[in-house]
Amino acid sequence: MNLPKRDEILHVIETLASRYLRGKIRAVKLSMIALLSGGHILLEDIPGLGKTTLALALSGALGLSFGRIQCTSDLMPSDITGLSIYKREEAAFKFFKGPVFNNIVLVDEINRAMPRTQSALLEAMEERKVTVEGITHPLPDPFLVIATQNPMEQVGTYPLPESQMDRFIIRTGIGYPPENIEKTIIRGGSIRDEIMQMPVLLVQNDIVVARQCIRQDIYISDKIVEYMYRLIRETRNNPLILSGISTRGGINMADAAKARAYLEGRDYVIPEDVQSVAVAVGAHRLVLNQENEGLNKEELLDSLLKNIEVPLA
Amino acid sequence: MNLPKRDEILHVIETLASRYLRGKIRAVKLSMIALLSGGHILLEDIPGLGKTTLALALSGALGLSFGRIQCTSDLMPSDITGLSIYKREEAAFKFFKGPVFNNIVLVDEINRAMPRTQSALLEAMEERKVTVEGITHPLPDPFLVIATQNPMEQVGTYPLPESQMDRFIIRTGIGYPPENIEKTIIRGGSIRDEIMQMPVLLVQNDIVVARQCIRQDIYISDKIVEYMYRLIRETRNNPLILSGISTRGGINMADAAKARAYLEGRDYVIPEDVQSVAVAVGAHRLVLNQENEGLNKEELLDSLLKNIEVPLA
Amino acid sequence: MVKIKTILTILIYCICILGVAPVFLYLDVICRLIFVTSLIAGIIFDRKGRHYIHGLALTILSIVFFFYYALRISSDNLVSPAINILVTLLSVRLLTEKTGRNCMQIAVLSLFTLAGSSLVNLGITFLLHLVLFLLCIAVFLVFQTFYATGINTAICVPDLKKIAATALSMPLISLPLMLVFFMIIPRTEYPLWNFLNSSGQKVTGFSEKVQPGSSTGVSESKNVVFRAQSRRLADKDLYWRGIVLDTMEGKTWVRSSVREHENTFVEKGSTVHQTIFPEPNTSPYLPALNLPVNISGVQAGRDPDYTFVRRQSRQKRVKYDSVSVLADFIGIHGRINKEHYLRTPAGTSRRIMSLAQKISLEGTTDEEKVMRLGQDFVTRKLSYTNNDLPRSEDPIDEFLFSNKAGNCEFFATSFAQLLRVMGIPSRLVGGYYGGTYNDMGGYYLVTEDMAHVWLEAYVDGKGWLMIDPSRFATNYAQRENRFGTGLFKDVRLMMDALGYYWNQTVISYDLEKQVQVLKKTNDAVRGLRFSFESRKLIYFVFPPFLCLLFIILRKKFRYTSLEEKILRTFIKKLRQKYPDARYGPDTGLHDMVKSIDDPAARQFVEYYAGVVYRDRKLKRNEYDRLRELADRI
Amino acid sequence: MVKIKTILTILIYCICILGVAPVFLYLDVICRLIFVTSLIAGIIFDRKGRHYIHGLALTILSIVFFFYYALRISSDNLVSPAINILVTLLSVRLLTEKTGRNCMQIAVLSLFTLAGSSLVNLGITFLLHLVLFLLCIAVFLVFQTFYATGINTAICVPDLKKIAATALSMPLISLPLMLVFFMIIPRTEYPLWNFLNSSGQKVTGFSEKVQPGSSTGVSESKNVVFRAQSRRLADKDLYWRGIVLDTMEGKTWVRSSVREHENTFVEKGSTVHQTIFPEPNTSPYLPALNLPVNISGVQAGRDPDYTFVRRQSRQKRVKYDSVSVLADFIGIHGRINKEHYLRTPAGTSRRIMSLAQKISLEGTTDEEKVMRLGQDFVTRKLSYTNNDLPRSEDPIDEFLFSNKAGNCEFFATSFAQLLRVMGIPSRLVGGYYGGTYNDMGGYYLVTEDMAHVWLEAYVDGKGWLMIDPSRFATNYAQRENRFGTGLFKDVRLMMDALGYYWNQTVISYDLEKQVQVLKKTNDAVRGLRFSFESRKLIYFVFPPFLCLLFIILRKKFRYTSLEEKILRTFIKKLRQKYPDARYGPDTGLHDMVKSIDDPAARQFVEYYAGVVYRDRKLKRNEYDRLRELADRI
Repeated sequence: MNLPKRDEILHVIETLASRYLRGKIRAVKLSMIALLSGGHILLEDIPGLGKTTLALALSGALGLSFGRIQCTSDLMPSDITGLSIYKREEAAFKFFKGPVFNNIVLVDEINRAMPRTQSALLEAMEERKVTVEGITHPLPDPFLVIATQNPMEQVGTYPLPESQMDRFIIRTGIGYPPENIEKTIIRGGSIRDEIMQMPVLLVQNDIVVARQCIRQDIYISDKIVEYMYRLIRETRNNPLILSGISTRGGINMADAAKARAYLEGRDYVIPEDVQSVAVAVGAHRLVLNQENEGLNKEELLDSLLKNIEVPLA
Repeated sequence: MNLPKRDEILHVIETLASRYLRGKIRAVKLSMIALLSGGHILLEDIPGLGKTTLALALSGALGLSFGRIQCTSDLMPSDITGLSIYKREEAAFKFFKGPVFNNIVLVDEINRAMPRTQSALLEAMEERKVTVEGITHPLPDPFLVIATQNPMEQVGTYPLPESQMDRFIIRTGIGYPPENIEKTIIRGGSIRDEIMQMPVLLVQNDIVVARQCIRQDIYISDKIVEYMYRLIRETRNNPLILSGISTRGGINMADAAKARAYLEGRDYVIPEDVQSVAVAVGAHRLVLNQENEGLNKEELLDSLLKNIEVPLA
Repeated sequence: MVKIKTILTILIYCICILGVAPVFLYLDVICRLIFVTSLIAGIIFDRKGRHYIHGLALTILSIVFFFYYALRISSDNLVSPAINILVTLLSVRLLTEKTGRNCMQIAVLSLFTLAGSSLVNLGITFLLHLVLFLLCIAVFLVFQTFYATGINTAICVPDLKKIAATALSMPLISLPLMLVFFMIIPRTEYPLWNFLNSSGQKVTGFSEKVQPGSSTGVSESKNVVFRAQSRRLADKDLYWRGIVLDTMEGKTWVRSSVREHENTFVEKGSTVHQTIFPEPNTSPYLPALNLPVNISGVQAGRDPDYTFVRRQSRQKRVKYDSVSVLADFIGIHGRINKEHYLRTPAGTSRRIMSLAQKISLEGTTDEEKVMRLGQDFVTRKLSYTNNDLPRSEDPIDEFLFSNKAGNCEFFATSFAQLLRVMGIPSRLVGGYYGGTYNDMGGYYLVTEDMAHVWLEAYVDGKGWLMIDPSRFATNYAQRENRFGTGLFKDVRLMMDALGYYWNQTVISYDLEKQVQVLKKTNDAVRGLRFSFESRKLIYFVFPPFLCLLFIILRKKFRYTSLEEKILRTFIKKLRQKYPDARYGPDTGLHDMVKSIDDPAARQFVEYYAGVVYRDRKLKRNEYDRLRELADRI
Repeated sequence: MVKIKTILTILIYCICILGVAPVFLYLDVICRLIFVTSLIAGIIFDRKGRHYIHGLALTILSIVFFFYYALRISSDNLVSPAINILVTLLSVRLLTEKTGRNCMQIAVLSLFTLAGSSLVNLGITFLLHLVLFLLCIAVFLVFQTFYATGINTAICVPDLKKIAATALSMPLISLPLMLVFFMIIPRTEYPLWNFLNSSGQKVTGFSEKVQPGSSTGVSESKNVVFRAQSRRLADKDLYWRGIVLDTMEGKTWVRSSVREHENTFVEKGSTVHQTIFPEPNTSPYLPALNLPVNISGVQAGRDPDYTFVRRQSRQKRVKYDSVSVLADFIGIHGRINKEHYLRTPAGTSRRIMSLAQKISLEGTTDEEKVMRLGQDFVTRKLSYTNNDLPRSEDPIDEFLFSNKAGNCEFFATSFAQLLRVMGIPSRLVGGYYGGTYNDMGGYYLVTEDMAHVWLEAYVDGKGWLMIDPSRFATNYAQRENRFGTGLFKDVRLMMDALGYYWNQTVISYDLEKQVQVLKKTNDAVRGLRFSFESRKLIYFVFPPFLCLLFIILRKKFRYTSLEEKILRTFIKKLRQKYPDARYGPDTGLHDMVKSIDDPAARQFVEYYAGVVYRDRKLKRNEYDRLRELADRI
């Protein structure tokens, strides 16, 4: 099988996971899957576990531009998208691009921003363009938003509405690193400087080529689609769940599974691909019933997944 | 019968339903009926079923301009209508048009907006003009608002008051696509890019001509009016229903039936036209009794409709 | 498309009518009125779709009725109030909306009423109502199932037929089982009601006393006394001998308690076998064709005067076989106690005495004297009547000399009394004369009004000679046919034959006895071939029920316009050709033809709709064109 | 979703099993084999969807069976061949495809078989099968309706439940009607089969002759002889008096045909009322608790020795009431014919004679002598046994002096004979001893093996003294509980109680009599409250039927593709080799082999997944390659 650029991408993951982002292999992989399937990723975890490091390392290794938005309750939409300023010398308005005009944008603590600001960001994510004062500015390609969110209920936060959670292809946590690795990390100190100087391992075009390969060459069988569809139907029919995975959720799941197959070096999707992305792709899209809101969506979806027979023949 | 532009419009529906919006033929047809009868449409369904795609495809195919408003709780009326900014060089206020100044406006999650913002939008829809600081700006023609609403009760939403539901000629859901189609969609992936590049199939003037034809040339018989009136009377007398379909509802129903007859290639309305639009036009206008609020309005209206004898002679 | 709700409502009305009909005549007048009113009101309410009477009011009403009748229950009067209660509760239910629950209540109440009716009358109509009831219930329940599962709230006619047919097969399949039950189960011969009130139940007819002049009229009742299966006989032979009255006590003829020892015999003659099915009665005397020589099937003893008396007088439906000889007289070996048969009471009028003396002189032998007396009766121009009978002090005298009109009792007693005065022993014979032959059943039907009295005169050297003085009446030949005429007669006879079969094959069917006979005769296979003519009953059409159905099902006439006319033709054609398409009041024409691949139908609809929904009237040529299109379907 | 066709097929099998089950044990062995084979073959055919046997062959087969059994029909043997015919026809039908028509035929044939079973056994199981059958038929017909109308060929489970529930309500609604039938209809007390073969049907038990030594053993049958409703009594009082044998004819004790005139009386004592329900038998003697003073309910005469003899010995299920006094002796006013009771046959052995003489000398009064004899029996250490009874020329002698083991007959006859030799009048009493008390029903159950013989000795001045010499056996106290123990006993008693209620309330229910009593006592309302405990039967679970249902409902195997086949092989191999790896329906193939270090398995998975998840079909050579890889694991 000839999967273009796969080796290079694997090398990136390898390098990042072994040197710079030890203990975060899962998050790295999922970020790469999101990037390859053209989606965005939502990291939901407490601060200080290396979310920023992850985003920095990723952009550094991929040779992509990096922007960062720290959300606060007084952040305005224009702080993200940029704004037009009248330039007297040119006697015209000039558009100053906001931080969203980067390949990889880290949006820290997205739930601290006001809904209006959130919606401006999400619109940009969805449309891949920004319209300011009637003029539309396209965003760069590839474009990956890594949003982070603190899962704890906090005062002064605006939780993302369910409808907008749907815009992220993947939501995942990072989790504490394994004990040994964490000790090493503690001993080694911050590696922020190292990351700043890490070599570029991939050019921008590689990503585009890989994406194209995934979209066109990875075969997804009817059996796998059926398998996914059964999971989706289960989420729709489950009495605990108010609204299940939508069609868009299904599309995203297929995309992610294909990207995963690509990373695994296969040009076809197997059930394990679906299993390994399903929870990350699907869980945050579920809306639970009022009385069951306390349930862990990941676990719920995982249990549903376990109940579906894997198509073997 | 010579119904101008009918073929072209049918071609649009055909193209959209078969290529871009598979499984959504009903929604496409109803949107077209709303557009042709000069009304607006309210799509009530959970996220991720392709409401945005529908609006985008429609505007793309009809060659109409498209605007989008993502409603949030802090969205201001001026974010919709636009606002005047003082231009120093011209020494005058300049009006920057808001997103409402488009032929097709997608208002996402209208029930998230504050009542004040909602009412500004609804006023614009009704009046087809926007008055800002004393100056009235007419909205383009044709003007179709496609509002979406999440049917689930959610915190921080402002459900549309019954009186304003009346402003939408049609309310409908999209629903999950049929199983087979959904599987194909999942497998095929997102078609957002394709829609962006879809060819324009109709010019703006065609819509205007078609509308005129519907208003003037489609004959609506006394029998049909009687038929509709009996349905309306039933809704007013039914003990389950607090307030039934209003006169405006009746007018809208007749308009929609005429548009449907036009699409079917007839210059007169038959009972089936009424049957096929009645629920979409009428159901959201019903206000049920307190104790019966749980009832499905669509089903209720449908059962009333089934009980009315069709005028055959 | 037919709404299932409508079918259910019609069926529930049928069910309640079938349940109540058998007891209707046994109900209180108030209760009848309530039922009829509720039925009509219920139908009106259902059609209007509103039930004006409040549920609470109905409940209170039910309770009132319940207590009203419950208080009247006593040990003597048990069944009637219970049935009245059932029917009033049913009536009240009829006024409510026909929800599933209420329908079930109505069905159950009807069922209980029908079951209760078996206490009142366990006749053929019960079976009939039962079968129809079960059929209706079955159909009702199947439709109820459809309705409850909500699969289709309306249903097209062919489906309707299929469903109804299968539903009907359900009770039919249980028929063999019912037959088995009827085979292995002997039944009580009585409706319980009769049991509880047996003192008042007695089939009258011939009486054990004859006293002319005691009443002004006689029974004209058509109540059946017995049925006698036999070959067809000449009318003149149809004397059914019941009892012999040999003693005069005052003016009353009775049967003396002491039997004279007479050595009687019957000459050989034409023998007639009869199987007689009496209606239950308390009389111990077993009527049979004159002269019965042997009766078997019940324990009965034969008196020397050929009166058969039952040993145990149980009120049970029995049958017995009789062998009779069509003989005119009973022969006597030896002598009889003449004195016993010549005793006359004191106070015989002088006119009678002189008449007797006169006729005695006319004849020499006893036989001649009897003949002379008969001739005298004829010349006297006595007439037969059942009305305005003589009621004076000496009714016989009045009958013979002044009134000259009387019934059989007068003829017989006067003749017998004259004979005794003349020195010829005589005695009265009570029984029945006549009988309507039922060709269908092959039996004679004898009713109460056929009760008759004749006499026997002892002629030396011959024996007891039978004489019916009523024959000497001037209007004897005109005695009317007693069973009506024409169609009415036919219907009554048919109904009677059915009831007869019912009794014969079902009610009085005693398998145990049959099997014992079977064992004795070792003739097993033949013995087990019972003729279940009762099967025919199923084909029997119950007219009022059908009438009702007909009325309900009748289409209403309406004024029809040209459009309606052509439309009706079209839909009829379409339904014939495409029974599976969607029809129904909620279906437009375009929807009807949508699923049908028929260009003519489509063209018709296009054309027709183009006229009708443009508010135009159909022109004649357009009508013709549409007609043509409809014909092409 | 469940296919209606499947439901129908399952139901039709249930129906035919329910129809045949009650007669199964009465069938020929061939016929049983045919039925079971056809049933299994039919099920297999239905599951494979092919019916291998041709219709014509089946028809010929049916005709052959029909003639085979039809030729065996005779007047003596009527029911059995008919039922065999029905079952073979049914069996043949089972082999055909289950089309609507065939299903109907099967249902009707089953129905006839079930109806026919009532000729064989009209017991409680018949009712049970009937109820289940009707339920199945109702559900079947409703689904048939759905199937025939083609509305849904498959149906989801909640709908299924709804439909089944409504269908089940159909027979239930007819229950009140059935109750009415049971109320107004007295039944035959016998299955017809018994009628037809009554000569062979006889409940044995106590015999009318006692001849010790005539057989080596006695009846151990648990057949019920009678049930006696009474209060609970002490075990020692449970002597059921049947017959008195007063004469020795040679070595045999019989009842003399001439009754001695004795002026007997019973002293006042504890009175026990019993209502006795004997199983049908031909014995004219009516057993009742010792001493019965009065028996009512059947026409019976009391002999002076308190033997009750039925006047008419009809084979009919009867019941009678008995009043007994728990007395030890029958008093005598005046004298008895001592000579009659002292007669002994010639040839009494010398040992017996000398024993009698010895004991005679020991006592002075009769009473004392009797006591001495008893003491002698005790010291003799005789033991009670039902097996290996003495069978020599003089069994009494053998029993007393050498064998010293015997049953009640030996004890009683030897004691009685000794008494007679000693000059004390004695006679045997045959009857039953013991009884299992059924707490549920409140009655004693007496079975054939409880038949017992004791004796009565005449003591001057007192009367007939009752003595049970069996009590003198050394092992008397050990006579075992005759009705099993533990759970089994409970179940048997429960079943018996149910059957008892069935007989009491349904079979021997005589409404006519009830109503007559009702009229007399004027106590109408109370009299109409019947206890229909038989209602409980509906809850009774019919275990074999349920088992069958379960078996039928089990999932069927499906056609397997090449992929499934190789996959199954692979997983089987893998499981054998690596039982600890992850398996399960939620585990993909890659996951399975991930933790296993087996290159062949990995290769297999890579190869296999590459085919299957590319939506390709496995080619033959690929299959072989995979096979090879699987073998290498």
